Amino acid sequence: MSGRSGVRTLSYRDAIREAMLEEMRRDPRVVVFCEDARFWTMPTNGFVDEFGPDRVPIMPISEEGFTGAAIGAAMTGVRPIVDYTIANLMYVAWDQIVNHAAKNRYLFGGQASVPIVFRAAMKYANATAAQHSDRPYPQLMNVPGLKIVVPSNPADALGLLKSAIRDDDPVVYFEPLRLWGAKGEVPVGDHLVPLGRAAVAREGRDATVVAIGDAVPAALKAAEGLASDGVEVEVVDPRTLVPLDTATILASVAKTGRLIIADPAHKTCGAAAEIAAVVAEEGFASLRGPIARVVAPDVHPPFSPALERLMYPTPARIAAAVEAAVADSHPKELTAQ
Amino acid sequence: MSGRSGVRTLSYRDAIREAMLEEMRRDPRVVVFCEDARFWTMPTNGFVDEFGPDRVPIMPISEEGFTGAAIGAAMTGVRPIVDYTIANLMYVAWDQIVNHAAKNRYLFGGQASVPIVFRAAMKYANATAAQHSDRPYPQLMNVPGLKIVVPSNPADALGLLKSAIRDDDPVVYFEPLRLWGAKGEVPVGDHLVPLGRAAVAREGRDATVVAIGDAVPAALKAAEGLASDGVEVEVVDPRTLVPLDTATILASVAKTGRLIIADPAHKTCGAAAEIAAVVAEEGFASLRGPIARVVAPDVHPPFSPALERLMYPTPARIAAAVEAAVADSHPKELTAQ
Amino acid sequence: MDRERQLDAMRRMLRIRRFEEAAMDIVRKGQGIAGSVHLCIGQEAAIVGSCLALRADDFTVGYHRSHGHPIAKGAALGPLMAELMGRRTGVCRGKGGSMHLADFAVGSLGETAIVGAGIPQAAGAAYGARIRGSDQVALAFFGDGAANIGSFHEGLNLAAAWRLGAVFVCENNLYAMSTALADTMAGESIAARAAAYAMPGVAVDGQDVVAVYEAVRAAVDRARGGGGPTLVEARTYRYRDHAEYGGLDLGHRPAEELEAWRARDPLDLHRARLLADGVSERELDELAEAAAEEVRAAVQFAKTSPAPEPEELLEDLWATPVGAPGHGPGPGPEPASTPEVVG
Amino acid sequence: MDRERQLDAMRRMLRIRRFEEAAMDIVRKGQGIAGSVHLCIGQEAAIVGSCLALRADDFTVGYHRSHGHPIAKGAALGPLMAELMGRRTGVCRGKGGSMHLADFAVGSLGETAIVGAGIPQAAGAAYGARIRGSDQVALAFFGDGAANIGSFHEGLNLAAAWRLGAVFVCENNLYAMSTALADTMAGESIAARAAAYAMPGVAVDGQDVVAVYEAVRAAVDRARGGGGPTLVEARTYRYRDHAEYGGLDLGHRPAEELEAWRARDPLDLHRARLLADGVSERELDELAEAAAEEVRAAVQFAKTSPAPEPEELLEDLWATPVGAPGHGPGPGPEPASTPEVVG
Ligand SMILES: Cc1ncc(C[n+]2csc(CCOP(=O)(O)OP(=O)(O)O)c2C)c(N)n1
Ligand SMILES: Cc1ncc(C[n+]2csc(CCOP(=O)(O)OP(=O)(O)O)c2C)c(N)n1
Ligand SMILES: [Mg+2]
Ligand SMILES: [Mg+2]
Repeated sequence: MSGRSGVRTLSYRDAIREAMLEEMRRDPRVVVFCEDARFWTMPTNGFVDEFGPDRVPIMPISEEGFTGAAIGAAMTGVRPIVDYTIANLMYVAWDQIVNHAAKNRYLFGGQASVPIVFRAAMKYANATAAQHSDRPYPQLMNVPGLKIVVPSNPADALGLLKSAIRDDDPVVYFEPLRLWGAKGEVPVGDHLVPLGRAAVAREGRDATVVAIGDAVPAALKAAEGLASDGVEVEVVDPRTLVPLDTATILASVAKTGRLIIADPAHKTCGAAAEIAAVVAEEGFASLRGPIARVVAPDVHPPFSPALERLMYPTPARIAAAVEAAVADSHPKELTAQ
Repeated sequence: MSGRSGVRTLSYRDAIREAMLEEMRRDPRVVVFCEDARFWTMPTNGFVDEFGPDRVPIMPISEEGFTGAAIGAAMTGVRPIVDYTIANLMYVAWDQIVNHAAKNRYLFGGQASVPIVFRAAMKYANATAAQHSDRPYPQLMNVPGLKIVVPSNPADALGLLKSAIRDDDPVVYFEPLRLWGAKGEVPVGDHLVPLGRAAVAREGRDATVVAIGDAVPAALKAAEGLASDGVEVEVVDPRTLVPLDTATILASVAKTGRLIIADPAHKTCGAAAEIAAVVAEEGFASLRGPIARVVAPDVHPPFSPALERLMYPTPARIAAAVEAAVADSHPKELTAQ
Repeated sequence: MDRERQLDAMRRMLRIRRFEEAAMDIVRKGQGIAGSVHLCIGQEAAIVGSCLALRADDFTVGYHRSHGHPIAKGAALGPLMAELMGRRTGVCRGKGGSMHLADFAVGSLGETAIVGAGIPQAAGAAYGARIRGSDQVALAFFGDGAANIGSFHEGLNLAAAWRLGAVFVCENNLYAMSTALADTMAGESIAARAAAYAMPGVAVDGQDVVAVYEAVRAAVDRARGGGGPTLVEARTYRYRDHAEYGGLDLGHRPAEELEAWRARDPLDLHRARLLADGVSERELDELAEAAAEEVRAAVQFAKTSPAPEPEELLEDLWATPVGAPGHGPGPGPEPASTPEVVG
Repeated sequence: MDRERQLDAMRRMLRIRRFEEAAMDIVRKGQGIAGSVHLCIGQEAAIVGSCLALRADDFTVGYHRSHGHPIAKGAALGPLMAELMGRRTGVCRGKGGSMHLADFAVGSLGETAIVGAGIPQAAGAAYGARIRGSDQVALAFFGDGAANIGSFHEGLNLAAAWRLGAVFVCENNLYAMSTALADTMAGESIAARAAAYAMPGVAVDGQDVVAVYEAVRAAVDRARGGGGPTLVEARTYRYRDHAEYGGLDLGHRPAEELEAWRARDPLDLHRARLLADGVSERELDELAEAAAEEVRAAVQFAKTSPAPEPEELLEDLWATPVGAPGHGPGPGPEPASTPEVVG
């Protein structure tokens, strides 16, 4: 456990807690706005004892109000972590996030800094139905001024949250709740993962799967299975959706010639659409066949687990898309046109 | 002026007014929720005299509240037209629009009907700066359950609004304010334009420009110029963005082999990204070269007209993209792979 | 309250209590209720007293602590229980679950999982009645936690400014999840906030079904008579935790507090009143048994109902189907045999 | 109020009046102010009286009727006028314009174009002071129309629950665009709504700069002393239409009403007071001339300032530039020679 070189095993949830603890110890201006933050169910449970009631205040159910308050505090030197606990609850505060947090620096010609981290746990695949199961990052990707991350493992959850808290711009930090329990190795010491850098989660030459959030473990599972059939899949995890690391994605497609995008968010105007568009614009020459999106259909998450399990990318759906892509593509020598 | 066969000249703004008048006369359950609706600046000016104060109530500045009220009224048999007057103001009501209007039918297993038309004038290119200049339709395209239209001329403004008012689902009706003054011919009589059908605004064999809202007149202007250089551009106006008429777009690209998308909304996860993704998935074989997006850069609309004029698609930007696409494409016989 | 209505009050409270005990049991045994379940046990008088004051064709809008509202409004129990179990026979065909019960057939316009959001919707249902030339009243249920959200302010202001036939019933159970109302509201009472809208605000003993009925009845009469909206604050208490967390106790409330409230259980209080009014033990036991039997039948109905078919995933999104040429809702469902992602 | 501050009040009101007259003139002559311009002429006492009660390092947050707030807080006029004209020397580098003036150097945290949105932001600035161990106070300006929006309710409740050093000043000019307050609020006064938050609420004559100063001063002292927030309603009136529509009169207000308010012009009232207190005509004329000269210089500065360069379009979005590898903000600007779309 000693030294910067070691690693420790943490759950995704504990990695988030650890990141907040480390940054709140480091910087007395980091505060937490979260309903029931002191509650045993929350990663911030116990924080009030160490940091006091001012830095972990009791929140009324007023998302719009306390988001506005976070903006006012941020513009005057405080660094709030605003935890909505359920991503859908951001909608109540949408005006403050989109019209103000995202815009104030630009609107005021650079005078304002809005260093807020907006945490949004996504409860989909938990039978909480349409009003608690959204994956709203595509909506916010269309809003300039917000940086957007979706970590897929504990090490990135820790390193990206610490970077987000230190960033001087608003960062929206999306957490697939079904990953909260996932355990993984995390470097000891001050582990920072830079915003805007993708990770190649697995190398492969035959097809590129760009996977987001909990589609990453699904894609890796699919890749394992395909490897036994001799199909080598490269899995790219963007980690940050804005700014998007298009260079890494384009380089992978240049190598494989085939692109599948796996994302639990809705199809239309989703992150998968943006990634497809970037490659169709900037990487067209390396494409050997159609791009494929393995995403949620454009219906709301239903309550019934029997239906909701059909919504999101699974290893089987991803593998099927890769096989179809490999089958339906033209010889490499024709791609140079 | 007599008979269903005639036409009349109307401005885009008057076409909207006419559509609301006709439908409110036709159906006593159609009502208007709009701040200052009775005000001379509003298309609904004078409505209160004909329809009375109950159907044109005085609105407090409570977008979230009156959107919720519109939903409650809609679920019990009323057909509200909710006019936000400025598209950005929808953000204040986002929870009611996204978590409720879009979801209630699905959430309640088909028991609820939410026949609301949400009108949103987009004031961009009018020096009203970031908080009044958004084009938020891409955000809502990612939300299932909302139908979304962006008329580009007076005839469609009239016919789509009348169809939207009669539709039993929530429809978001976006109006580029800079088109309000544009005049055009409108059929006399009960002119309905079906939701979900694109229009081919100009035919051409060399390149397809899918243009949205006021990018349509810009694209037509670009097409004129290019025609004199012998480049024949086909201009497709989707008119409805959800449900999107992908068949018409794919058929056009199958003919031309080249796709340019012109849209005043922001680039990332925009409507242009979705259209590019659909063609990269379903029309890849007919593409002769990279897809190009002519859209707004991912910064907020600045106040200064000297800067804002650089934001949106112009005939020059569209023409340049078409020329680049024609130059950078491979021979047709190679596309059959 | 006449005798028949008093017995009806007992009947409805028993239905809610037994229904929720059965749901709790299914959750505890892992027999097929997924997701969040928020029980209103302890709050039955506030809910039933309110609904008894309504006409069958009046409307209610509720919130996440949801089961009591449609039951008190008269919904059949089988489809409600089937909904909790995500079956295709559920009142929402399995699309909504516990937090989103709705039964439009009895005027239950649905429960929302977004705190406060139902308040302006109820105002809108009252406005709708005016437009349709009807004298139907709309009643919104919400918790104390909703008193601090913008929808409360905007919904009440709109109803007051438009003089709508709406009634706003706050089930004040003193806590929002683990947060005590006193820590988030400087004002002394929620009812007092009605003054900001020049609206009558009354606080009532939420454990006494007759007291709640009288207060809400006056509000409903006023609403129906064109007198405008009223805010009623019913002081009550939930016996269970915020939600069923597999029996874990959140321990955010002092044990004595819970005991003190249990001592004023709404069903016991009303039973005592009925006995004092000369209703026989036997009659009351028959009521209780009838409610228990209804619930047993509902559980049986739910457990023997089929799950939704995969194609139902794409149904109920739109009244007029997605079918624009070439348009589809995205990749269809895959065979149900597919393994889940392991997070 | 001592003599020096009384003169300062006159000075600041004159600056606002002359600044807005100059802006109006530029708009009318089409000399280069684009977009919406909302003038506060007639409301100067409410604005100046409030800002005089603040310390230089205190904060203000405002709204679309914006010019008076930063001027009263002490901002330099040149960069403000340059902002209205969209010049690169504008206080917001031409990015914000009339509705979004901000001068962080004098504690002006910016004007928002979203009604009510600044209210919780001011509460947050007050919270920020607590975290930073400072006794700075934050004051929010907003109009009567904002009293019906959720942000008002949530912002005031939060400030009260947290006992923040915030002051909420409503410039009640009786109308929201064409809508009379009486038609959208059943309650009798905005100040009375403070009771819902157990917060003091005071209504004051918004035409009397001294009365406003005294009321806001008491609120500021209370805020700085840890006594929590106050709501101050200043009853005032705008002489101009909601916005400058090329001189068109919206005619939604009776002419007599306007005349009655003009008869109590805040500058005239204060000038009379100063004369009665023995200030000489000459001294007052010098104040007036000095303000006029400041404004002439500001207009000169603005008109002779350059427009922003095309590359500035992409600046000021982020503190740490967009620069992820391969990432750009989309198609860059094109040469400024490109023709506009004709709508
Ligand atoms: C707008 C919003 N914020 C937060 C939540 C998360 N949440 C669900 S229930 C709850 C507590 C609600 O308390 P109250 O309104 O008193 O109802 P109760 O649970 O006590 O019946 C919270 C904070 C939510 N669902 N909606
Ligand atoms: C949330 C929101 N709704 C509506 C508008 C459109 N709007 C701009 S100013 C205005 C009237 C505001 O009235 P008030 O708050 O009294 O300020 P005043 O203009 O009278 O100074 C309205 C409705 C807006 N900008 N923001
Ligand atoms: Mg409660
Ligand atoms: Mg006003």
